[in-house]
Parts: sequence; C-alpha cells; structure tokens
Amino acid sequence: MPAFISFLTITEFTIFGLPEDISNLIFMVLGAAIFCGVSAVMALLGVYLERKISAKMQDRLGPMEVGSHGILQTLADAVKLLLKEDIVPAAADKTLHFIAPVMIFAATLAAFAVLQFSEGIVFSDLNVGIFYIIAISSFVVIAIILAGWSSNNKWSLLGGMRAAAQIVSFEIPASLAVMVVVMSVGSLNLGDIIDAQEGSMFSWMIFRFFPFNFIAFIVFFVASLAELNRAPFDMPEAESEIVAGFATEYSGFKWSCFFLAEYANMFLVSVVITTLFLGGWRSPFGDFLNSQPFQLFWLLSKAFVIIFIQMWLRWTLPRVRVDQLMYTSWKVLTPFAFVAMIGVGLLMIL
Amino acid sequence: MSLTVGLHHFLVLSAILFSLGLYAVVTKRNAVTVLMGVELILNAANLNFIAFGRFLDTDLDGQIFSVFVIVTAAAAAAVALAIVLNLYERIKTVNLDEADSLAG
Amino acid sequence: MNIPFYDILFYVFAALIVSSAAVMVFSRNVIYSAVGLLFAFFGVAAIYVLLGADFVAVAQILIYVGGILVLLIFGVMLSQKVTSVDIKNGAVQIVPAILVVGGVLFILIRVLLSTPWGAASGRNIQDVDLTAAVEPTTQQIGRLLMTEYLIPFEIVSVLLLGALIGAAFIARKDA
Amino acid sequence: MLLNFATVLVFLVAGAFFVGMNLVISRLLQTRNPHPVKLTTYECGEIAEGHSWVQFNIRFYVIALIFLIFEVEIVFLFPWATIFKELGAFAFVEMMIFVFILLVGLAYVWGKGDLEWEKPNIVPDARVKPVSEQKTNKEQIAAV
Repeated sequence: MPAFISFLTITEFTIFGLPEDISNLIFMVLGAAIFCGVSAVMALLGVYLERKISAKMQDRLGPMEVGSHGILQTLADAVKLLLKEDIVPAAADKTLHFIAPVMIFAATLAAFAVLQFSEGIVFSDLNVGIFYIIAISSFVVIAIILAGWSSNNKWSLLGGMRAAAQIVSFEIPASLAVMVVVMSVGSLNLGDIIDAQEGSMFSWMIFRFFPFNFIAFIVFFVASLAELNRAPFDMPEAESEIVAGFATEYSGFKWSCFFLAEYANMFLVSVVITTLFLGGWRSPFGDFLNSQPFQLFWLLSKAFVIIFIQMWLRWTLPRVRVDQLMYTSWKVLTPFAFVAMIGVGLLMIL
Repeated sequence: MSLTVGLHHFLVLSAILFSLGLYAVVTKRNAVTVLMGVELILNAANLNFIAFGRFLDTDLDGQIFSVFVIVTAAAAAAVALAIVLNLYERIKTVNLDEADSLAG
Repeated sequence: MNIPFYDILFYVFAALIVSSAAVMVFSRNVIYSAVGLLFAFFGVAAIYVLLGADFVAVAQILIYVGGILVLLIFGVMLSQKVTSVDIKNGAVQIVPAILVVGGVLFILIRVLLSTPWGAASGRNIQDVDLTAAVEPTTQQIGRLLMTEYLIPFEIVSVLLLGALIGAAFIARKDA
Repeated sequence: MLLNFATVLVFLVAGAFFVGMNLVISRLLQTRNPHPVKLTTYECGEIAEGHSWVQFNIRFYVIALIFLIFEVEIVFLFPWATIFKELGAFAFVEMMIFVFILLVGLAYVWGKGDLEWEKPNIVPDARVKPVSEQKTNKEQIAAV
C-alpha cells in the first residue's frame, strides 16, 4: 500500500493528537460527507447522461442551452428543485410523508459505506459486506411503501405497492446470484471478493465456471434493473398509467430525494456488479496499469459501462406488463439462479 | 446496577421489550397488531439468547438459536397473516372479538 | 480522556427500542404501529451488533424489516375497511392489562437482577470485555449448521415448505 | 467490527442529516404561495373521488409470502456458501437436500398458479372473434 494512502486505513489514526475515538469519528463523518457529495454528483451526472444518451438514440440534441452542450442543465434543475415550493397535500399523513424520503436516502447512503474503491480505500470493511448491502436495501422497500401510503393518493398507493412487490420478487434471484460468487470466494467481505479475482480479466468471476457464473451475472444484472425500478421494469412509475407512482404527491426537494436515491442506487448497483463479477478496481491486464490512481479509474469506467447499458436498455425496450414481470422473476430468473448455484457447486466439488 | 453496560442491562432491556409486546397481545383487538406484539416478544427472546451467549458461553449456540427463532417467526407470521386475510375475506373484519363464530 | 462510546450507543439504542416499541403498542393507527416496529427491529439489530453478533444483526434486518414487516404492511393494506388515513387499532381492557403486564415486568426484573448468572458455568460476567474485538461469526455459524445443528437445519426446510404451502393455500380465495 | 458498524451508523445518520439540512435550506429559499387548491389530492385534475383505499389484490400478499420464505432460505445459504470450499461434497449434499425441499414449495406454488399475476377476467366478446371464426352476415341472420 503506498504511503500517501495508508492514512486512510481506519485504525490507529489520529488527527493533531486527538484521541483515537474522536479521530475515528471525524474520519467517519468526513467519509459520509464525501459520499453525500458523490451521490449528489452522480445524480446530476446520471441525469445529464440519461438525457444525452436518450437524445442520441432518438436523433435529438438533448439539453444544449445551459453551459457547453447543456452540461450545467441538471445543476440548474437541481437549484430549481431546491427553490420550489414544498407542497404536502392536506389529506396526506405529514409525519410519514416526511420520513419516507429521508429513509430512502439514508439507506442508500449507508450502503455506500462498505464499497471498496481501490486497494485499501474503504470506509467500513464489514465482514458481512455483501449480505449487509442486500439487507440495508430492505429499508428502501419500506420507504417506498410509506411514501405511497402517506400520500393518500390512489396512484401513489398503487405505485408504492407495485414497487414493493416488484423489488421483493427480484431480491431472491439477485441474492442467489450473489451466492454463486460467495461460494467460490468463501467470504462475504467485498475486499476478499475482489482479492479472489486477482490477475488478468480472465480471472474475473464472470469468466469462471463457464457458463454458470455468466448466467449468474445476467440474472443479477436483470434483477438489479428491476430492483431499481428501471425500464423495462418501470411499472411502479409508469407515467402513462399511474402518473409518477409513489412520488406523485411529492414536490420540491422531497421529490428530488427519490430521484437522488434512484440515481445513487444505480451507481451503487453498478459498483456492486463490478465488484462481484468484473474484478472490482482491478486492471483488466493483470498488474499492468494497476497502481492506486488507475484502480479508481478502472472501477469507475467499469461502473459507467454498466450504467450506460442500463440507460441503453431503458431507451430501447418497451415496458413489460405486471404478469410478465412476475413471470421473469419467478419462472425465469429464480430457476436459472438455482441452476447456476448448483452448477458451480458441482464444478467446485469435481 | 452501574451505568457501565453489563449483562443486566441487556436483560432488563429485553424484559421491557417483552412486556410491551405482551401488552400489545392482550389489549389489541386488531389481529395484525397482535401479530406485531408477538414479533416484539420473539425479539425480546432473541435478545436474551444473544446476550447470554455473549456473556456465559464461548460458542455461538446462542446466535444459532436466535437464527432459528427468526426463521420460526417468519413462518409463523406468514401462516398467521394468511389466516387473518382469509378471515377478512369471510367475515370482513380483523377484530378478534368479533371473530367468535366458533364459540359455543 | 476516554469517551465511553459503547455505553452511550447502548443507551441510545435502548431508548430507541423502548420508545419505538411504545409507539407500536400505544398508537391508534396500524401503520404507525408498523413504523414503530420498524425502528424497534432496527434498534434490536444494533444491540446485536453491540453484542458481537454481526451475522444475526444483518439477518434480523433482512428478515424482519425486509420480509416480515413488508408482509405485515401488505396484510394491513389487504384487510381493512378504510375510510380515511386513520386505520383503527384500539385497545381494550387497558387497566387490567397494565396491572398484569406491570406485575410480570416487575417480577422479571427482580428475577433477572437477583439471579447469580454464570455461577453454574463458573464464569464471571464482569470479566467479559464488550468492546474487545470479536471473531467474525458467519463462517462459524455455517460450520455449526453443517455439523452440530444439521438435523434442526434440515427440519427448518420442512417447516418452511409447510409454511409456504399452508399459507399459500389459506390465502387463496377459493380455499 | 464495532468500528465498522459505527461507520455504517454514521453514514445512516449523515444521510438523514443531509436530507434534513437540504429541506431546511429549501424551506428558507423557496417562495411560498399557499392556496387551498394546491393542497388537494392529485387525481388527473379532477376532484378526487372516493378513497385511495381500494381493496388490494391478494396476489400482493402471496408474492410477499413466497418472497419471505425464500429470503429465510437465503439467510441459511449465506453462511453455508462461506464455508462451502472448506467442507466440500458433504456440505453440498446437505444443502442440496435443503434447497430441494424448498424447490418443492416453489414447484407447488408454480403449479397452483400462485405465481401468475391475476389478469382482469375479460369475457371474450362474441362480436370480436378472429376472422376465421367470424360468421358471415348471412350465417348470423340465419342464426337469429
């Protein structure tokens, strides 16, 4: 580990001779603040990319006015959202209407704590890392149901219930796909998972135990699309049917919380996919270009390729129906995930 | 009892949690809330398992037991709620006092 | 100067658990009860972490918050004749209940505090250093499940199968 | 381990604080122009009708139920997966028994149609038949 980064490891770290506990606390708060910023920037960048990519695909220009090629457009939108009047409908339940966006953002941010961004740079090196990420996203489900219920609006409630049913359905295949990776690594820690993929790109999880790990990768990718409520699985916020789903009665900054959480989650899922299947921050060429600054570059470029594919699918595929959604989850992805798991198990024993 | 946390603190916390759950079970008439009370009681039991495991045992038997309790709670909640929903389909209420058609 | 973070966190989460469980118990609105339960589950998971049970803590969040609570909320939504935001959730026989539950709590605490815990196994509960590093538990739990607790583990699958088939059968309309 | 979980806690609290802070900033900056009509529930521009509480489809419950059971299975699978390499074939067989028993459950709900999302039961309209089945005018008149 290079010297300039070693101060980031969390133990025995002191600032100005302060006690270790206080120094750690400062370090943690700093990390959380960084990730608040990162998730906000990711949302701004994500929205910009989405607009530009959709424009390219539909042969339009997209935002062009604010800044060069509209690069500042989303920033302007963010400021606009901050200035908008916050309306809480008279029929809504005020307390829960407030709690829901707070919960969804806090849960999303908490999941970021365990991600490893390059060798040794991790804020919380949890032993149960990936299991924790799966667990903490259950708060998102509850937050979405609460948002839908507290708005006291038909579209909100229907959207919230649909979103919850959808997310929980796809959590099973996603977790089983994670299991495939955990089986060959023998640890839930994200750092261990990346360490197990040391070497060139052919030691990445996606290329091992062909074809079972590749099946697991596809299952996880599709399931994560659905868990993010992204097209083609975006029934919960199907504009043409139920307005804006669970966020119908939200405005101003509370509404942007859902938006922020959605794009932050997109980034989170991309990093998780990269970590599990694509070698995390490892260079595709083994030790070549694998020094600390390059590791961050590799991680982000892999993550953005995943994000691009997510956006590409959104602007290519039509929305599926609810029954097709349930079919995909329970009758396609779950059996395939089991097949992948059993297949990898057999290959590992033999 | 000193302020520094020891086994007794965990046990008292669990006793309070248990009592709150018990109160919900005996006073609430909404079947779903009664179920919630049961979940609180199971959580209190789990808390005891893990606290005793930490203080009196070197093994992880306490934690294994709590995993089994969580599983049983999940199975119980699933079946109990199915019964409640079926009851609602038939007699259009989840009030336990009104669901007494089997009483002689 | 050494700040007792461990004790502070314990009291914070104990307060969170008791207050949110109280919200769950005394609220007249079922959804508020569910939210109270959510925070109670979260607080209990935090206490598990303080006791060094990392795997159980995460499992608690996953199953209770992500599973049972979602199921309970769906149950509320599917089983109410609702005319407004308030879903009725009244209590009956409050005074006798408080007397009985208060008595139970009193006896429990008396017993808990007067029992010489650890005397039987010859361990001194004062010796346990709660802030000491704990071994990660996940692998150990897996090992125990595969060896010592193998039979209960396999029986759990039968229990779950029964619960799945039974609940799906009961919930079906034509059952 | 405690330190790692403390970091997670700090992240949770910081996330909530971040949202709260921004809500306060937003409250200070925004122009407030209250009007009772703004506070009405949105329903496509019409005045909201009835309650937002409609009886939900029981399917939502069945899906959540199947999910819960498999979620529990996954909680058992994770510790197994971490020691699978170590224990080898023996653990594999044990877990396959476990998984197989639950797959019976999945097969049951699959076979009983609980995984199908209930579609609205639209009675096929006699007037809209496939072209091949459509009667000619004469046949229809004859039938009447």
